Amino acid sequence: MTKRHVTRRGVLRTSALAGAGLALPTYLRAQESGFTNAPTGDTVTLGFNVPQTGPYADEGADELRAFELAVEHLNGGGDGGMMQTFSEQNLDGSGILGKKVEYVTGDTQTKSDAARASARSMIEKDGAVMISGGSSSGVAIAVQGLCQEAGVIFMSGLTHSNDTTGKDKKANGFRHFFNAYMSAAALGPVLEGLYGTDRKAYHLTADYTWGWSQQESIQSATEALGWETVENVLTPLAQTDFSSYIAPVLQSGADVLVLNHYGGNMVNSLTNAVQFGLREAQANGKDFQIVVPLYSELMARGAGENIAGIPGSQNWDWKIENQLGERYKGTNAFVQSFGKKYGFPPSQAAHTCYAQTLLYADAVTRAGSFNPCAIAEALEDFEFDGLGNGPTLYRAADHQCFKDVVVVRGKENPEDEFDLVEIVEATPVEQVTYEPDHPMFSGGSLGSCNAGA
Amino acid sequence: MGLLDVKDVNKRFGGLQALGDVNLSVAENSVHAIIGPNGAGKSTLLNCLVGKLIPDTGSVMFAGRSVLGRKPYEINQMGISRVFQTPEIFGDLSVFENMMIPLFAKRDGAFRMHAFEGVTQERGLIGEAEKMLDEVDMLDKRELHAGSLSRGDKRRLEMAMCLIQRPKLLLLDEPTAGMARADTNNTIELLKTIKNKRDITMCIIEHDMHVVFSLADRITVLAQGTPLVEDVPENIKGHPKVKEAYLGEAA
Amino acid sequence: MLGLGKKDLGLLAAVAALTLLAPFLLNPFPSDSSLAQFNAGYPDLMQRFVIFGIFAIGFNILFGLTGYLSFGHAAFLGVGSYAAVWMFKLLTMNVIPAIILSVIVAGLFALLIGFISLRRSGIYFAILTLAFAQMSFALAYSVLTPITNGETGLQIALDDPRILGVSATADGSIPVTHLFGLEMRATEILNLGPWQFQFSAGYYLCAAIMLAAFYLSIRIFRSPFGMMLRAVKSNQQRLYYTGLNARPYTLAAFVISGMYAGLAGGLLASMDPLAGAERMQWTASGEVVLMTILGGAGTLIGPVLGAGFIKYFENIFSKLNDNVLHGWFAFLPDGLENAVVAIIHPFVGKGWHLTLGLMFMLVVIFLPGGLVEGGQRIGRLFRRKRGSEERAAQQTPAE
Amino acid sequence: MDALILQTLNGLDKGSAYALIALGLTLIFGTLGVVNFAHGALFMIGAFCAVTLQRILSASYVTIDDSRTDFLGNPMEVETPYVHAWFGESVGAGIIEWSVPLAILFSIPVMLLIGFVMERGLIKHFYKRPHADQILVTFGLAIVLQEIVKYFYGANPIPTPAPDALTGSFDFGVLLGFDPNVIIYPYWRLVYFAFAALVIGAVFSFLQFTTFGMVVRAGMADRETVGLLGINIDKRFTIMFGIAAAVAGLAGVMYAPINSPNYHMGMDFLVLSFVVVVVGGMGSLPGAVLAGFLLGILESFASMTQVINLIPGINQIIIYVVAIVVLLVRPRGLMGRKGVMEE
Repeated sequence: MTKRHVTRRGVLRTSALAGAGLALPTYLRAQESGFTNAPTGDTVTLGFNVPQTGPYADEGADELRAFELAVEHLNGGGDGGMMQTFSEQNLDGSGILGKKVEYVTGDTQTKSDAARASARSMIEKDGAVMISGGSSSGVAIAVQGLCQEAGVIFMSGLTHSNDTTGKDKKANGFRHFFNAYMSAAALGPVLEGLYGTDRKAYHLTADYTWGWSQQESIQSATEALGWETVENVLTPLAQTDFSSYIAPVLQSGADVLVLNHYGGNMVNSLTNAVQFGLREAQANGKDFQIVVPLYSELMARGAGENIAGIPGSQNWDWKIENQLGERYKGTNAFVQSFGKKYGFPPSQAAHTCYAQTLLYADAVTRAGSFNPCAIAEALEDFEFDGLGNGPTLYRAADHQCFKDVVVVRGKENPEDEFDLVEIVEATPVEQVTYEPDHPMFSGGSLGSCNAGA
Repeated sequence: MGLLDVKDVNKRFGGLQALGDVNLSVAENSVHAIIGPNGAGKSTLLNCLVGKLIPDTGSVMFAGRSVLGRKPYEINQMGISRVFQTPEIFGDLSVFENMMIPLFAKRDGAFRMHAFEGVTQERGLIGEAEKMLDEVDMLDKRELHAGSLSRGDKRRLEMAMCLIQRPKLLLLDEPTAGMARADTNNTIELLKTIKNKRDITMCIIEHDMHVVFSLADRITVLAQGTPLVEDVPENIKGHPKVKEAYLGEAA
Repeated sequence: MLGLGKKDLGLLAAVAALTLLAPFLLNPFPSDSSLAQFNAGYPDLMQRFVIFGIFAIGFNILFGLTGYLSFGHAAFLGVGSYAAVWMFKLLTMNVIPAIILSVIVAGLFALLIGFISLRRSGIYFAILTLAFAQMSFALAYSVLTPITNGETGLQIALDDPRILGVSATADGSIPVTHLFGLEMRATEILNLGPWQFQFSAGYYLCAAIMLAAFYLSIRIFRSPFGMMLRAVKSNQQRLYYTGLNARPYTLAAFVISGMYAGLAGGLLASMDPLAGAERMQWTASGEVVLMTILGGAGTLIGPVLGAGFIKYFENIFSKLNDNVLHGWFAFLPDGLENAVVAIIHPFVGKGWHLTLGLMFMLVVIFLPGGLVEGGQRIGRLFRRKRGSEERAAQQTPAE
Repeated sequence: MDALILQTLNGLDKGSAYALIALGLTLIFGTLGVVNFAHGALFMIGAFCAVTLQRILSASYVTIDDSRTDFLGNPMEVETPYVHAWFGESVGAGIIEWSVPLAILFSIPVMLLIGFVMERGLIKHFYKRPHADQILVTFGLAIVLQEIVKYFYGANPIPTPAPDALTGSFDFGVLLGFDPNVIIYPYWRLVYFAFAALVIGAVFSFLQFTTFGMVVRAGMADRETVGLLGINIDKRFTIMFGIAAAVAGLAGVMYAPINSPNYHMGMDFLVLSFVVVVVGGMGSLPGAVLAGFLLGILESFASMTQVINLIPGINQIIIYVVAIVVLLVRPRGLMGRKGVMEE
């Protein structure tokens, strides 16, 4: 077997035939620049890879709206959105480093395979220097791995599993969204306040990595409060009717049901739980309660009135600046420009994608280069504010953002279909911060930054 | 001892006694016909011979070996070929390819891959196939799609496919069913030629008395699952029991 | 030559020429033109074309020849991918051992499933294979996560043992897959005027293997074994009464096509070292069925065409967005431009499934023999009236 | 014991949906010999009939309320359903609330029409084509149908609640002499089960006791002979297809409150309903119903913690394990006729 790695990354070489009029393509993958897809013309291409088909298509569509808005703002269009409130004022609407921002879109289909194929086509065909987006952790981890190998930056979209910045973290990957551990840490005190310390919890958990990661986190957080875990039942991802999992809950002696589900799973399991009368039931002399650790606006809309009163956590909520004040500035600026353009308020998925795009553009500007390694350096241990989440840190050790977590619960009488949750509190960042070597995040390492070419 | 010996065969389907104590002996190199009214159990008997059905009791011996419990393809390998009421051929293959399949089967037994040789490399077998096709007057149709043949040609092809296996016993299940008189006569002539050219035993199940009396050496009359008589054709004609069986059917 | 007839040799040569020149043929538009979106000549998609071509060629050996409709073939592709990635993790990043192992593992898995499923035929067989594949998928996604890494998919990592290689390169990166030192993602770029052509080492490896697989499939089609398989499809009853047991033949065909699927899975993992459970889902099995029927089941080249067709739609149409559409029709007056974009909008981008569904329907309604029949019809337009011997020849499945 | 009763109830309920879908599939296969991969899509369209009716009934006019502001700070646009204005608020709200049961009436003509159009326009041309072609064309149609629904309704599930009187749950255990709170079951699921039983009963009596049904049953057994009798079997088969579509649609309408409808719910049921049909025996109507309930119950049992702890992952694969065992032990399915679809 050979160990010849002469040109480690020297894989993409450009040759031109003599005599052929050499018009430079919009991009070059050349050695001369030292990194993959270095933009040479007056434009730079970003790749937005979101689910456009399958169950998360609406979430993907919302992410895409945010990306388009971000590109518009970067290129000087619109009202500038959060660029106005961003603590770094490097972005002036002239694109990124003076290059006009262009973008390509792709469909992840919420499948690792398809997502990687789509990302590869963006890198190989369209010359994208950064990939962003996505609506599930499996896809995020798969695409993050690809970007690491290809030497481009990955700014993940909605991904909540601990693994994305835990055992599967990568030097080229960055996550703005919060994670399962943070959800649990934020929810813990709130649950204590709402339901006390003497509770017995029954967990239904989606049987894949995110579900386990969420369940493990919330179990340890609630057990720390003194709650007891009666049972944890794994439900198949493809399950649509959860009646046979919900029905035994009341008999089990539990008085809280934790639904570690997301998307369609969560809509269905919650609907079923309410059908079985769990919301009105009594157990152990207390009112029975349901908890959904990770909330999203689209899920809330799908579950309709069933979410009334049910607590959960979010990365961000469009009402937060109005309700909790100046600390979360940027929110209103973003909601205004998004709402004016599209007619309804943005989801947290849209927010994280918008923020990631701005963060990337800003990092490029500060680094003065599109070189992924320079960008990574600019993002590592970067502290910023004004993007709607309050003061935030991009930690160098694992490329995870640390910021306040929003704890919400379903509104009893929503005014319209976008006003489904009310904010309970914003758990301060200190409470949700953990050590990089926390057992739930250990194993795996960032490795070294890869600039490709 | 005949080539084929059926002893005390019984077969029930639920409450229906399809075959009751059937005894039959087919002598080597003879043409033995089995006749009988509809529902007499002719087809059931035939299916017991080829392994499609297993009798409840009794024995079926072919050339001294029992066929019971063997699969149809194993029984075929023992030397019994079958012509069906409606010709069963490989409709998606060419006439020539239809002929090659039994040749491969004979050479290779039940399974041999031969995945990397061309069919056209089998010189010896090709000659054999062409000779057989010639014998049934179908050489000019060798490249035709077998599914597109006329019914009469399909019948010839099926017989050729059976004969090329050089079976010891050829079972024919109403070989002229649904044929026009001219085709029927052609088939009778074909069968006579075949009979004269080679050592072969035939067992024919037939409705058409004309065919039976033109070909058979011996005849068994079956009624309600039981053999009534077995005799040479001359004695079957006008036999009172036979008349009764058929008239009974007519009534 | 090569044991092939003249016609088959011509076909093989044509396919060889097309695959070797694919980087040119698939990039007909200058890279800065607005039609560059339709270019498919980048390594990832070209690799997918030939890899799924292999998958479909193998599937066609089973379905096209014997008529047995397997609805679980993706399981073999998935198993092959897992085997290959484990080889990368444990042994070496060289693709050869990985590909060999993936073919072997998929073959064994096919032997097991085929042995049980082939006890039934028709739709019962289809449902049995479907059930096995769905079981494999469900287990790989959940219970078998220690082996398959579940939802995320099996990836190579910095701490893999890799006995005959390095766990990490000198600068702390994960090593890449290679063929005796030739990195699979090595790509030569040729700029010719405004055109850009990419020559990927991985693609040419896949293409070479695809040609070998295609050649093998021609040989099988034309062999006594292939004839026997067609006889199985045509009339199993007659086959039985001709002294032949169909089971060993169908099982052999099943295993061979399972090995083709494993080969495709191994190659997918070699080009991009990741094996996801979705590869085994019933939709993935359905996809290869569609590729084969769409191209023309039972024909030699059809499945390859079908694979290319579907993968092209998936990868090209899904990437068209309104932005791109506005770019194309910018020359129109504003109102008209918006109207045209609004009409096309539902069919591209997130609507690519709609276009694909319509294509399935149109092809199967108007071209019952698949794309190959479309080709034949066009061919016939050019050479009408050539006598009846031609018609006879068309009835035996040709290309 | 109580747990088993509870899971049996669950199974019967799940089984109702499976049985209804499989019944339609079997009707189509038995009468027309067509493998219809678009049947799941018909179920989905049924559910969206409920969504559509709910939207029609809550069609609103907009008034501007200056006292409140929307999220952008503009005066709030308040939507008032027309039915509120016409019938008063409480009656209007009542009408909207009962949109799912009302959708039963709405869906029958819609589904029959879709069925007729599908059969006359497309399926008719595929009677003589190989099953593979039928699969491809109906699969293509299924994709097209669900993409159309997605285009108009989005990919997110849409809540379609049952009327208030039928939500909530019912203590079934007390009736059987168990302690309170042991066997609690939602009203709507009981309604669903009763409804399914009614539809199944109706289809069977229709086939059993009407001349039309007799001809169709005869046609299922031997199409050619019935054709020879001079009976226009094609027309009847078209109607049969419409009925099968309506059965799938009704299953979908009533399913909408159980799980919020989304555009791909049909695909989720497709594979499963084929497994049900095959386990029951291709072409056997009682078989389809029996297998539907059987698989529903087994699926429920397999999801019990005690069972999962014994065999991890069994809840993921139980349906397929059952299918494999049944097909190997009883090749024709539970109640299938010999020789159907074996070649």
